[in-house]
Amino acid sequence: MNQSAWDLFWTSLGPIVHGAIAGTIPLALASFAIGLTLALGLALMRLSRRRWVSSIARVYISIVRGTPLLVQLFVIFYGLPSLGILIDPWPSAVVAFSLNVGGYAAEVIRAAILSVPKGQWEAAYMIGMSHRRALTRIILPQAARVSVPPLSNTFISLVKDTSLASLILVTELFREAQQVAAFSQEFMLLYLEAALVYWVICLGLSSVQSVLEKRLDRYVAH
Amino acid sequence: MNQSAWDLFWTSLGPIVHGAIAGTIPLALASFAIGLTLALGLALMRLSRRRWVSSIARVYISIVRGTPLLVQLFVIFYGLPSLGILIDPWPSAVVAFSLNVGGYAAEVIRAAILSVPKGQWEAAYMIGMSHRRALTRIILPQAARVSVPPLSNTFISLVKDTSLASLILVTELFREAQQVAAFSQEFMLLYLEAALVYWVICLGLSSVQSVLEKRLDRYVAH
Amino acid sequence: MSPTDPTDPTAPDAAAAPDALLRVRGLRKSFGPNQVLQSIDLTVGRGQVLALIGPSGSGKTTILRCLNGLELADGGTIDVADEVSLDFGTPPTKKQLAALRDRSAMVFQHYNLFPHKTVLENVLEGPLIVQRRPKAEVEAEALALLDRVGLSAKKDSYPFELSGGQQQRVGIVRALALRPQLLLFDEPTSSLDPELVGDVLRLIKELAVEGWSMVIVTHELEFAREVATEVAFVDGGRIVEHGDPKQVLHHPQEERTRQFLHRLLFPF
Amino acid sequence: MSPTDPTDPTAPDAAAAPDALLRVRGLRKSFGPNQVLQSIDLTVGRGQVLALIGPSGSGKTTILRCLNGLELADGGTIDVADEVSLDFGTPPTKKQLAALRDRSAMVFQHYNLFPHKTVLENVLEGPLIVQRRPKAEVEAEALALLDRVGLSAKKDSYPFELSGGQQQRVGIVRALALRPQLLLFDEPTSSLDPELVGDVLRLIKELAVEGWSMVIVTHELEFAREVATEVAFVDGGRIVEHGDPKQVLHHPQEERTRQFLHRLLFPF
Amino acid sequence: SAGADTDTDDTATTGADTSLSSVTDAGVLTVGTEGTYRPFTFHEGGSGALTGYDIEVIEAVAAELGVTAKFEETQWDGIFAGLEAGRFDVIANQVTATPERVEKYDLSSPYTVSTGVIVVKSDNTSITSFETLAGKTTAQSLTSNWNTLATESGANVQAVEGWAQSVALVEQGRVDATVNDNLTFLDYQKQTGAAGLKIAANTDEKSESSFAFVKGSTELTDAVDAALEKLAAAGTLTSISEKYFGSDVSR
Ligand SMILES: Nc1ncnc2c1ncn2[C@@H]1O[C@H](COP(=O)(O)OP(=O)(O)OP(=O)(O)O)[C@@H](O)[C@H]1O
Ligand SMILES: Nc1ncnc2c1ncn2[C@@H]1O[C@H](COP(=O)(O)OP(=O)(O)OP(=O)(O)O)[C@@H](O)[C@H]1O
Ligand SMILES: [Mg+2]
Ligand SMILES: [Mg+2]
Repeated sequence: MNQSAWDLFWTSLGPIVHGAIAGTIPLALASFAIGLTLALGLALMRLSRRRWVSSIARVYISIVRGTPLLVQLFVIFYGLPSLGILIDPWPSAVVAFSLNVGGYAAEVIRAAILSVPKGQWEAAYMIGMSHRRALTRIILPQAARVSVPPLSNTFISLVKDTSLASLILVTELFREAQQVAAFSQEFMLLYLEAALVYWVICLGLSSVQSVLEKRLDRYVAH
Repeated sequence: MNQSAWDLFWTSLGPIVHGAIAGTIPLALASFAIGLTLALGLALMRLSRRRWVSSIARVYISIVRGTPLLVQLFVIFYGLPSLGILIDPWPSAVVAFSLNVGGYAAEVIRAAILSVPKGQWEAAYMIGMSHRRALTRIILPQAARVSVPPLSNTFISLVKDTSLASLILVTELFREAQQVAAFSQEFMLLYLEAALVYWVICLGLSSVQSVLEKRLDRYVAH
Repeated sequence: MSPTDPTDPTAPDAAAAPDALLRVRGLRKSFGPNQVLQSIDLTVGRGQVLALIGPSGSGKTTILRCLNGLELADGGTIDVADEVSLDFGTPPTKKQLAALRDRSAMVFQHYNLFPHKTVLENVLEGPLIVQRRPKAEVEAEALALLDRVGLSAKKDSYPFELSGGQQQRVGIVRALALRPQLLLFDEPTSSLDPELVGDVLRLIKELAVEGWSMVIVTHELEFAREVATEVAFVDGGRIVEHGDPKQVLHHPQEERTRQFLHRLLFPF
Repeated sequence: MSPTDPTDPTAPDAAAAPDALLRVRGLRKSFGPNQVLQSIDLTVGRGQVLALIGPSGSGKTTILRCLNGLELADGGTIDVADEVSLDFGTPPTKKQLAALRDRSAMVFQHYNLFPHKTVLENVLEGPLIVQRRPKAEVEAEALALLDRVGLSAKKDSYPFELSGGQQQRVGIVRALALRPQLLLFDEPTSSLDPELVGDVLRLIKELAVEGWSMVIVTHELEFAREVATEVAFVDGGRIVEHGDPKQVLHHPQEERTRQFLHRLLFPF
Repeated sequence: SAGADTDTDDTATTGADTSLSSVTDAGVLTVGTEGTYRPFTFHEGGSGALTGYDIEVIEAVAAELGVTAKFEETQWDGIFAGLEAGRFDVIANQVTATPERVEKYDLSSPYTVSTGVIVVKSDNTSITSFETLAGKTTAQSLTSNWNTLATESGANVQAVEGWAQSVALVEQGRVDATVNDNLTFLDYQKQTGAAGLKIAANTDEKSESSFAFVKGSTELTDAVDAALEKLAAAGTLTSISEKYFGSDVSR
């Protein structure tokens, strides 16, 4: 890399990292938190014995997973105003990503709940617990451990997907890189730089994942 | 929807479906097939007792998963020529998507292999099998069953990701929709239409998945 | 005089009925087309121990699960003391099922301890969280029970740190801490290493001697003979034969009982 | 005269050595810091049946796994007939391990049948695919063996369609079809429902009577006494005591053996 | 950036300029274009043949050079990277000259000259000139120098993917305005009526678009310039322009 490329690299690192800290990361965190809550609800709906309840959840999940996130963003930001619903860029992005994460994470959580042995439900009922209490005190804590790896995959995907938020006027990591690229015409360099920052974020996430797994593993044989 | 929107919908369905059949689907299929082979190799490397072998695979997987696919495509198509490697659009796309799928599917396959009970390896060794033969005849067929759901998720993601191929001159479903949108200025309608076609493809995939699961389930209690 | 007639006063165990703790009549249960319990009648008096024996798939576990309200019977009645009286002819309410569950506590074949809770937390979960009894009282009681089964030193261990025998003893303590009127054991030792079986059987025997009322599904014939006050042989979803342990085990009246016992006693 | 001295001519089983099928001397194995096998000596003559008994974690399974080459011992020797002679002082080659594995076949506690293959395919996998023997011959043999254990009707079933006892019989047939010189059984009945134990024990007994050489890890003391030609009590990675089954089981010399047997025979 | 100081060797080891000969030898001029930027480069009817003002002009230029034009369609993100990677010989996509581009590429003489316009909602009275853009919000795609112009006027610029999104944002009242080529707006107006939108102001200076080549393609650039001059003289550019815009925007 020559001098001017290095200079560009260093001068653009500021805006890109700023985009990560002010855009990508808070967007991903907020959407993940909300999406996870939604996913839990959807997972429970999917597990419901009432057919129509589980069908609603299934159709929702199918649509979310079967259509491009780009379109989901567009519908919420550009499409809803025609129904009189006008949401600002940031809330739009959070809504869209949360709805999306909800669809993906629902299946993960559902599988995790199903992976807890039936005997755990029975023991919980046996000591007199209601369904809801058995779920929250006995089943979900155990499902949590199982779902950490797939959920952190979902989160890593989300981090990268947030780059689409630039389409609806949210400035984040990738948009900053694109802006510098459009100005300097150095697309390859800037994209690689953006990728590097994404990678660093993901490496950070992976170590959070390990810590979490270890914490949740404390009650499991090794 | 008014009449002209309907007309646009119907006239654009042809090109969009054509883009799916000539672009999206073959691209996804080819990349998935090659990526799966790569993933198997990577998964085995990850499971190797030799540290450096498993480290190489781990770093590869981390990079592939930690950086945006867009950048990966960009590097292969626009970056490699500066090293004297000039690959045509279609092969470039297949290479990029395969490398990407390889990284994602490797972890799925690795987890599936680890999920086969240790006793299966022992029984295979006991009857005199080599490691390789035990793997191919005993372990992988069982791992296959476990990995169908997560792999079909990978495939569904891939189908939607192929829309990025238009960046490197490959015409597919989404590109066709964008062309019509650019002409008609009706981007919302066209994007929804593209989403619909993606959804139909994904529904098709889901039913292939069920069939596959049922086939592989024939030797498992229900 | 079919045994499915719950009102038949000459039914074999009718004599025990008046002061019975548990009375089951005509209990039926199907899973889809598979009628697992044909018609089960049984009675357990206060302080008595009923041992259920029988081949695999005969319905023993299903009986216990119905008694504990884990499974909803399709028909028949269950009465516990004079407090709970359920007729499954009409589906019982949640409250009724909860009342039934309250009266009994179950010890599972695979222990089913909560792996994310310590031994003490496993024991406290029921009395403290569900029954909302005072913490100090409940904790003292739990510690005393753990001490009694020799596990007070393990109170802060997680289940995976215990041997199978220790886990099952915690399972029993968890059941006792619920202060049930009736203890249900489903093959409590059949997942245990043979040398660890003794610890658990000895504990159950002590409980029997202390006067706990119990229903025990077991394949330990020696144990049943010595500890049970009554043995019932279950086959094909019916109680084929029941009575005094020595009588049933040594001089079975029914051919099926005889065959089963023979298979168990002289396996080769 | 420590039992760890493999060259000691007065070692208890030295007499059996000359025409022995299997001779193990000073076998050691550690997992990390945990020395699981201290020094194992044992000998099995042709047509003889050695029963290994001992508490959980004493190393019984590890012994079998070393004999079958599933686990690499850290030291000691294993000789099978006059064909295979391994000294683990230096790590054996893959070929040597394969030769060792060829001489014996193992029956697992949890059957470990291949769930994606039918019963017949499970049996054929070894002789046909690995040993590459002629298909017609091998298939006829496999069918005959399945017939013998009463499972020829199940040849096209998948393992999940069989009861535990049936699965274990297939496991035994799979081992036999390998034409081993030595059969290794690791608690072959301890995962089985009690009524199904008999079928498997009877089959093993028949094989013993036919003159198969075997090592059986078991907790079925009755069975060991009747079928074994020798019983060895394993504890803490050593063979604490061994000899004639009646001698060891009824008049154990060592305190540890006595305690163990007492726990098993009088559990409560 | 201290570590990079050693890497200051001269990389200008460009050999002979083969830019023209390689095109004429192959008989093909490979053109990179978006294909989704109406009316400059787009597909007839949405899915028909590639067409548009830029397309027809470069085709005419190619014909002048005695070669055929072959089009490679990509997105703006990839278009300069593709040029640099040798994927195409020229970009025909309304490339406006910015100082960075002039430095990095060889640019032909301009073939489009147009003014920029501020497009606002019809009821907007607060924006009447580029001066009044200060502090207002505009939607711009990153691809053009309209972005720069809006920024320089003091507008708070929101980056979007293209004209359609810009217009949608203005129509929905999410931004105050968008600055773009008057040609783009006129085409949009012709097509959709652009009800509810109006032009608030025009730029004083003109904006010029050129074809872009990799640096060092002097011969090819000169040949294209010569061809453009010829086409202009022959009235070809004018007639292409008339076809798309009803007026001559080629000069
Ligand atoms: N939840 C269920 N759904 C369907 N069938 C069931 C269910 N639970 C039990 N069964 C069936 O009911 C029958 C009786 O089962 P149960 O577990 O009561 O037998 P058991 O006497 O306890 O046998 P074991 O000695 O093997 O524990 C079996 O055929 C079993 O397959
Ligand atoms: N792969 C392994 N890695 C680490 N430790 C092991 C491994 N296999 C066995 N061990 C340990 O070796 C010891 C002996 O185990 P082994 O399975 O041989 O005992 P066992 O006599 O067969 O017991 P059981 O009657 O419970 O089957 C145990 O402490 C066990 O934890
Ligand atoms: Mg049972
Ligand atoms: Mg063992």
